[in-house]
Amino acid sequence: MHKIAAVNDFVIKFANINGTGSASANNMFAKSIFRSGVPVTPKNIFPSNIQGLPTWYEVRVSEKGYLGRRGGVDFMVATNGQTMMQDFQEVLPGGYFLYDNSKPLAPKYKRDDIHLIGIPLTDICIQEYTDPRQRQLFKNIIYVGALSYLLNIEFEVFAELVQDQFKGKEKLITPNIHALELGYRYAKEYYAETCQLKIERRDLNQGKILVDGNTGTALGAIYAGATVAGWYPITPSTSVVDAFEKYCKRLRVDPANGMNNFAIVQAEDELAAMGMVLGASWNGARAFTATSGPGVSLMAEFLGLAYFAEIPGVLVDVQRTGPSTGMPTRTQQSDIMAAAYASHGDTKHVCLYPANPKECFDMSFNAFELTEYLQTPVIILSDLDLGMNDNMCDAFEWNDEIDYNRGKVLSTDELENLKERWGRYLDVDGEGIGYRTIPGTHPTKGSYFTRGSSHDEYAAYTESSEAYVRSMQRLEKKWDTAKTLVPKPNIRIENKQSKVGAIFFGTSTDAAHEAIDLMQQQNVSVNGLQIKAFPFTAEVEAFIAQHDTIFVIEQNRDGQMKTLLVNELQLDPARLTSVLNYDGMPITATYIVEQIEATINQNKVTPLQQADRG
Amino acid sequence: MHKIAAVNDFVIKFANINGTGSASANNMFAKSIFRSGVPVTPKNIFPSNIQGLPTWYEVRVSEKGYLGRRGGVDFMVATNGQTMMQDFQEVLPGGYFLYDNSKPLAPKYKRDDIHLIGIPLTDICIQEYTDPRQRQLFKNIIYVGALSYLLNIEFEVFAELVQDQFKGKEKLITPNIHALELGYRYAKEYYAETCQLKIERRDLNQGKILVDGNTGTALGAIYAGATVAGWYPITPSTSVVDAFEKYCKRLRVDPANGMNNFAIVQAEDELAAMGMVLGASWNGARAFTATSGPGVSLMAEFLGLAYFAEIPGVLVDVQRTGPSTGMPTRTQQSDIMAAAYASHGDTKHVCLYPANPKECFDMSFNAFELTEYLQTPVIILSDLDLGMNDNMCDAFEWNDEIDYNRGKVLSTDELENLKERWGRYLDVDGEGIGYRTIPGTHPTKGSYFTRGSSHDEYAAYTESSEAYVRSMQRLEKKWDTAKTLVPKPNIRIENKQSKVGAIFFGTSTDAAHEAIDLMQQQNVSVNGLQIKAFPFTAEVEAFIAQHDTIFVIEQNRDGQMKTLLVNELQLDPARLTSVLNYDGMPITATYIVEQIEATINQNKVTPLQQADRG
Amino acid sequence: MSFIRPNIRHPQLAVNDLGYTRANYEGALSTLCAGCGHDSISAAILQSCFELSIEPHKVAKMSGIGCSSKTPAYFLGNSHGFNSVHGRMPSVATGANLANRDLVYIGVSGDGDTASIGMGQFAHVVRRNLNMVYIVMNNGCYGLTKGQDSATADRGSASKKGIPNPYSSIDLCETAIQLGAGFVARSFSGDKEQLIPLIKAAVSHRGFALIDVVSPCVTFNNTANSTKSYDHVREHMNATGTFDFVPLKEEITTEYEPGQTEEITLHDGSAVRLHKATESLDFSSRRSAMNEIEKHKEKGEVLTGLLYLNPQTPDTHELLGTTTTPLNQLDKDKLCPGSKTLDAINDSFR
Amino acid sequence: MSFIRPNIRHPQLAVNDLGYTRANYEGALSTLCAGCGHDSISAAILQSCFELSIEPHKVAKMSGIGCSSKTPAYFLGNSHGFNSVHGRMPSVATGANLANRDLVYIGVSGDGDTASIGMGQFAHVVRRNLNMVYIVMNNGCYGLTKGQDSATADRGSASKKGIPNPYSSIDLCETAIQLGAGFVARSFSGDKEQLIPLIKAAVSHRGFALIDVVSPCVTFNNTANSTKSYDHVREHMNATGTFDFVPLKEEITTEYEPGQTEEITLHDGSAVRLHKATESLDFSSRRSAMNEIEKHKEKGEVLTGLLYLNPQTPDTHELLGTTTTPLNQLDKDKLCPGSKTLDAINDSFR
Ligand SMILES: Cc1ncc(C[n+]2csc(CCOP(=O)(O)OP(=O)(O)O)c2C)c(N)n1
Ligand SMILES: Cc1ncc(C[n+]2csc(CCOP(=O)(O)OP(=O)(O)O)c2C)c(N)n1
Ligand code: SF4
Ligand code: SF4
Ligand SMILES: [Mg+2]
Ligand SMILES: [Mg+2]
Repeated sequence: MHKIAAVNDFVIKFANINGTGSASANNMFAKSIFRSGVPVTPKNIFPSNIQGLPTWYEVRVSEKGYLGRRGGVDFMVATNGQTMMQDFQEVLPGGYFLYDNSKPLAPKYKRDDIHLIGIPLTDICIQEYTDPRQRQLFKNIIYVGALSYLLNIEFEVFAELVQDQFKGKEKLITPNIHALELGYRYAKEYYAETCQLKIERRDLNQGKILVDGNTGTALGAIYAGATVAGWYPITPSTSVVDAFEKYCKRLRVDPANGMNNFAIVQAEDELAAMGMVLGASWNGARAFTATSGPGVSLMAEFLGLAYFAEIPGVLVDVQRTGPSTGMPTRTQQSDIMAAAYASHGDTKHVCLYPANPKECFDMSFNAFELTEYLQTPVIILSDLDLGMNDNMCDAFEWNDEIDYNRGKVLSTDELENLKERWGRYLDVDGEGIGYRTIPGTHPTKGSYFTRGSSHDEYAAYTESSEAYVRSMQRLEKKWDTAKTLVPKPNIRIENKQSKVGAIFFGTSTDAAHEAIDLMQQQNVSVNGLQIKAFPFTAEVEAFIAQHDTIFVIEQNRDGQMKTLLVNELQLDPARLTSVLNYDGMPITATYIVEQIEATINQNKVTPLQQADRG
Repeated sequence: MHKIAAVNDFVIKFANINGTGSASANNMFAKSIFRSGVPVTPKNIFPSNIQGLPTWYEVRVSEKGYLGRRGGVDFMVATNGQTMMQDFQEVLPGGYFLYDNSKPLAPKYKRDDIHLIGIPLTDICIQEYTDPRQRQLFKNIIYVGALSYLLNIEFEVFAELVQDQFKGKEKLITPNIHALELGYRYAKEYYAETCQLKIERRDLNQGKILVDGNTGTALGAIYAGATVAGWYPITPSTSVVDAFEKYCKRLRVDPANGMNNFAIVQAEDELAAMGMVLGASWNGARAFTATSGPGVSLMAEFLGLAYFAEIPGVLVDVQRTGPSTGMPTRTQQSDIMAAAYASHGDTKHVCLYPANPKECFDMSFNAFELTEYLQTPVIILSDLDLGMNDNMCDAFEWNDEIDYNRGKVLSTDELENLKERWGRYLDVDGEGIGYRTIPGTHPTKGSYFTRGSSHDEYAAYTESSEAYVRSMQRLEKKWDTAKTLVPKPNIRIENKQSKVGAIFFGTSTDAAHEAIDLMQQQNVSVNGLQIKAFPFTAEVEAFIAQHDTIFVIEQNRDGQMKTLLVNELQLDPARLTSVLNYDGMPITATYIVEQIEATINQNKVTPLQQADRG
Repeated sequence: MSFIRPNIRHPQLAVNDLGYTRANYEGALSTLCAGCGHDSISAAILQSCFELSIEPHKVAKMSGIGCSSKTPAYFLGNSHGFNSVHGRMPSVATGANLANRDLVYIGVSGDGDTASIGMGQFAHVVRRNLNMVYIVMNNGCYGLTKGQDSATADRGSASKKGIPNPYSSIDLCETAIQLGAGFVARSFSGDKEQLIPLIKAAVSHRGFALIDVVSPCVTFNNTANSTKSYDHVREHMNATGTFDFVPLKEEITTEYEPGQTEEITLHDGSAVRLHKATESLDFSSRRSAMNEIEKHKEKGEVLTGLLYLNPQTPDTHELLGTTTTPLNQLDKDKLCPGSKTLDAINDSFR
Repeated sequence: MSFIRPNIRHPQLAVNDLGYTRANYEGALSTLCAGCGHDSISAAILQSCFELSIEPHKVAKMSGIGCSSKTPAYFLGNSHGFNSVHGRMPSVATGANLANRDLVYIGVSGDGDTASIGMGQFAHVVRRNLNMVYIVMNNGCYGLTKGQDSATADRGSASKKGIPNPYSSIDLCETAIQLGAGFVARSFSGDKEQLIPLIKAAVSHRGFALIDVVSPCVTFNNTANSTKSYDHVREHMNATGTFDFVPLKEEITTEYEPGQTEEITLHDGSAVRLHKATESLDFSSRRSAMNEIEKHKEKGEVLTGLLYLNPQTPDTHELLGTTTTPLNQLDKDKLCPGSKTLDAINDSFR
């Protein structure tokens, strides 16, 4: 019988029940591969519930460094009776199915194209442990131990991981290592030659880290000097603020007096969260909030205020599957329009689209710089896939020389020495951005009234048509300035001659790059561009101009980024072909290739069909 | 000296202070012209405040039936000292300036190209009245009386108007008529031959009415059988619900028991208002709310729920100048995008764009029919200009034969006789619309769970990718169905050969038609299309296909309708040239002509410039 | 996953006056954590409706978002349910009720859903006295988003995270009493004896009836330092008295010790009979109720049971003067004034 | 249009301790209706800040939307102002305060702004005890949108429209007391003598200070059947007592009749001296305050003056443990952990 054989290139999936402690065991597994120097991409597929429902953990191992989702399962670790049949079916022919054989498999589990690996997890636990909680927890560690043997992962790597994990709770180390050994030994005894999937040590992860995007965003905010966070819990954004708090407590507590150089307030809802951000930013602090789709909808009114009254503020939108409550624990890139054009009236907002935790970190810093310089809100659009999963990327970097650019803020001295009459909304530099003042700066100069109603250059209330139009036109000028300041795209030219280009952003990036490689292997050269920001910079426009056929790869139904491109750059929509995946699971390279090749070959696309990505 | 001379074709403007009773006098003036059988368009230009600030009332008289704003002032009635100089300047050369000459005009009022008409309003009032409130109120009536003489409006028309107005308060009739006479007599005595602007009786208003759009919308809701309104006050939408309440109290109180066949609740905010609408619609009543931009922003989350859970509901957005609080008492068509794509995730909403009170009435009825048939919210986008100003239009019509179409709702019998398993979200008819049930209908059949989270055909919660995609695709199918059901555009072919078309909607319509006439007079044939709904029907697509150059006329900065057209019909934006007016004042035909001719002549547009519309 | 279905099924299952068994009032399997207080409340709602012989299809279940707000899927499967958006159930329930005044509206919400994001809507549905039962499954935390403190967490109480809540807590019963609710009670998910008659009385009460039920979150807030843990509530619970619900048809024989037992007749003719534990509480006095709640709080106790009852408050429909036929049952004849009338209206615009 | 500027300007205008005249505390011309209660409150705020010798630029004026929310433009023209969106001032004020704890935050709101759309935010800013003065210009109606009833309109009160309000009203003072505010007072725009010392004390109080000021809307709600009209309030107003504000530097000589006069020292060392009109009110007891308010309401009276005072409640910053330097003044050195630390953090992700 065929056996899938591969070194450092396979997908293993764990089927568990949430709330049973599998998460930390599975994380340890992924990290063991990372520490073996082999690129790895774990993805959590979890329910919108707390305990007792099916949850999966899908780990892709790729020596070539492909970090997108691959699809297909080579090795299944099936510990959840509720989904066992479905998990059983999902294994690719020639693949492996690890299960708890304390009870024999029911006869309906019949496939002769896959390899069964039975480990009596329950029996071992009953034998070894008396405490029921321990019996449950160590089951997970035992299968990880078995995998160490089966996949040839150095046992020492696990030993070290256990040590790191239980730093401070040392007495847990020995039992965990013991449990690993139980699994290892059992596998060795009964499945010595079974598995042809192997991990071999490499040194491919130099300078890399394995971390979730939300942590990257949070650290970026810390390094950017954000001091105020107002927020409201919502999956998958909650861990942005959790991480911010965690690191603030480590890094921002004044050693002299134990007091906090930060303030985090759990608001009563998202409207309040955004209000806090605007109040704090108006008052000269760097402030942010994090939310997901429903929160963005609720913040629309405040975002319009910030646009029109020109108040900074950073909003992190960790997107999930919409509309409405949708699938709160599934991923999507579907708040693109809601963010870019949030609020009534003529409004548009600067958006950043990070693709990995490093970009989360960098763009989080960027966001604070931009929002203060441009005096307009900046929205970071991450998503569940990036935010809540560990993603491999370059280590975070910080240049100690860089100073914060707080934008056009008048100091006490500058106010004192003002020669001309100051106007909050006067466009002194021709950039469309006025000079602002922070309350309390000067006893007699620089006070003004901030309002969402129409105002003139001196911040006075006005119902003058002319004054209104002037300010709306200046906001357009500011928008043009923004185009020159936001991060430029990442361009990849496979072939200068090629007239086919692919545009992608955020978590479609890794899969898109892999797809470009795959197509190149078939001698189809596709150039690539990763959008990093809205509004689009000149480079985006130029790239589109240089290619006849452009694919826009995104994870939503309506081709929202395409809409932005068409609308903002006044492009013929016929020039852009959408490649859309919106089923809540991260997009795969195979799917992209299928879609693009279908178009190239037949010059015909069926973008709204859902592909089989087995 | 030149005198503007015209019969039934001029603009007269009243400059007043709000809270001084000028509104009803000015309304009476406009109505007198209407009753003289001459088309008239009054527009209120009022501040966002209650008392003591400048307010204007601009009346266009047009025998040709042009109902858009014209711009320019032929006759100014200046009773407000605060703005007198500005009002003085605004009069066109050869025009007339009526002022209170109880005190002599200051020397700075120097123009030798206009005609001064001094009426000692204050002196007359001091002489005639002792009560200070009367002195203030009757001032307005006196100048109306003077206008009756100056413009040759039959005095009997006013006498009748006064009688109608004070029905039930008869003792006010004589003093008002007396005040009119005071003005009439003074003008006759001192300004016998001064004014060359004349009203001559015609019979052009047969079958017409003069009414504000919000009343039309409210009456449409009454006739559509709406029973529940949840709302929150906001200018310029408040009068929709005020009118609904007024007519409900007249028409919907059960004569048998004095009880209300309706329920209107002033909500605590717009979120609650929308929630009430959805709750009531879900439960089988026709329900609506009315709001303006800020309210639409606040309703975004609920609109997404309604889209995804497929709940009917009518939202009337009477637009005002945004963004944020903007200019709350000025008009704009700038919630086009906010309404069409409200909410996070992939969402889109059916929108209707009435252009006059008659369309408000009809579309209000349409909206209820559509929302129930399509099981998705329907948004009516009116604006301040239409909603709060009296607009001349055809009389409201109702066909008693028409029955309400409540859409796919299963009755008790239908449930009883169901042959197959019923699924709330099963697409039985291939229209993308399932059969719904109303709570309480059947003891054991038809209950289901409504939710904004992902659900399968049987309304069960699901995190299945496939089920999610199926429902998102079905919603697309429903969208296609909507295209066949929404009102078709109004098309005007000036010349079948012409390759130039103009697209407009809502309150840009009247001005656009006038502009087409003006251009035709210069032998430029432009065909016109008035959009009535989103999504766009096939006729819109065909019209665009038939023309090489298309102008999209709208009253916002960002060309929002153009964006919808480009995105929804996948058009090359280069084919559509925006004609944009967004200064808060209604667009004029002259401005449109200027913009279109500039493009036609120079093949170059500067759409974001504000034109001088003197 | 925990199961609220009964495990044993007798062939001779008890039936209620409608001939329905408990099974007719069951819902889907619960997906909450084993031991979650919310499941007990679901069971109590189910039991109450069964015993009250309410026709399931005459009940509409309304909720927001949260573990608590999921529960309507787990009881009364033959009733329509509406799981709306976070914190906005009150407005959806208001709309639904306006459309059909004849159904029984049972709203279920969480403390996050009600006291944080929903605070405004809660206050306003109370002051309009909407005819509904509003049950808060109050665990002092946000279960579904993993245990953050909610606005009902007592100052100083600490959840699994271990950090004492610094803020003043919102007492929803006091808020409701202050804003004019006619029926206000507090209970505990672990006290079925108290909860079931309270729910029955709340359903029978016409107008807004709040039951704030302390309902421990076993996963995030059942800690030693939490004031919403099973242990804490059991130890510090102090009932205003015991409570019987006397359905209409049962003959009401008045035989109680004077001073301590009070009987109040509800709008629908049924009655509640209260055996007061404390004489200082006057159930008909808002001031007394608030005073009593605060007094117990000062002692670190949770006062449970009925706190305030005024069976005579007019509900939203009475305040609005709505007709007795449900609005959703009025047909075109009743609603549409017809073309003649429109002609007259047109004339008024001339 | 009414003018709150004084009409007479002496060359020897009074100056305060900072050397400022009243003119330094003036704002733009008011555009409210002549006689609007709000203008009197603006004048009282202006006067209080002048007399307290607060540096105008150390004050931040926050508001929502409404006639009332416009007023910050009409006083303290040398202070920054923020006219935010309807009902959401509390969150904006919270953010502002988090960023700089050293300013004086004066929030102005309307009853619609606070008790309707803003009810949730109001409740939560109270329970966090944000250090601010929150003044509600309470006219029982929506002035700016032409007179609809607000949620503070008393049941039965009728505005110009003539229809008695059917709903239960929200008493913001009771709400604030219940939710833990440390300073709660009610006043009347027509009673400068009472209002000015209250504002001064509220500014001096550290933590959340609510002053709910009945402020008649002359245009829409000054009718014979309104309980928020000038006449009604004048006739039914009953003060808890008279009230002196004693600034820090004045020597506090304790000489009052025992039992009836009480002196409470505020956080900043200044004091309030209360000459109680009723012995039954204990200013330090929440229960007593609520009881007293309710008792007066039952009699149809409006209880004004200080209602509750606890000068010791920790404000948001104390609850959060924020550093004493305003956060907006911390520089990169304090805030940015630097590249070395980042290396260590990176290592933890390996
Ligand atoms: C607008 C919005 N914000 C945030 C969330 C995320 N969310 C889901 S449930 C919940 C809190 C639930 O707490 P509670 O109401 O107390 O219910 P419990 O889970 O404790 O029963 C939150 C914040 C959401 N669904 N919608
Ligand atoms: C989101 C939103 N909804 C509605 C409005 C319209 N609006 C402006 S002021 C106001 C009510 C004002 O009442 P209140 O706060 O009592 O102030 P007052 O004018 O009585 O002083 C309303 C509803 C708005 N500006 N924004
Ligand atoms: S998390 Fe808490 S509230 Fe949610 S189901 Fe589990 S125990 Fe119940
Ligand atoms: S409308 Fe009322 S609240 Fe507004 S300014 Fe006039 S009197 Fe004051
Ligand atoms: Mg909870
Ligand atoms: Mg008010």
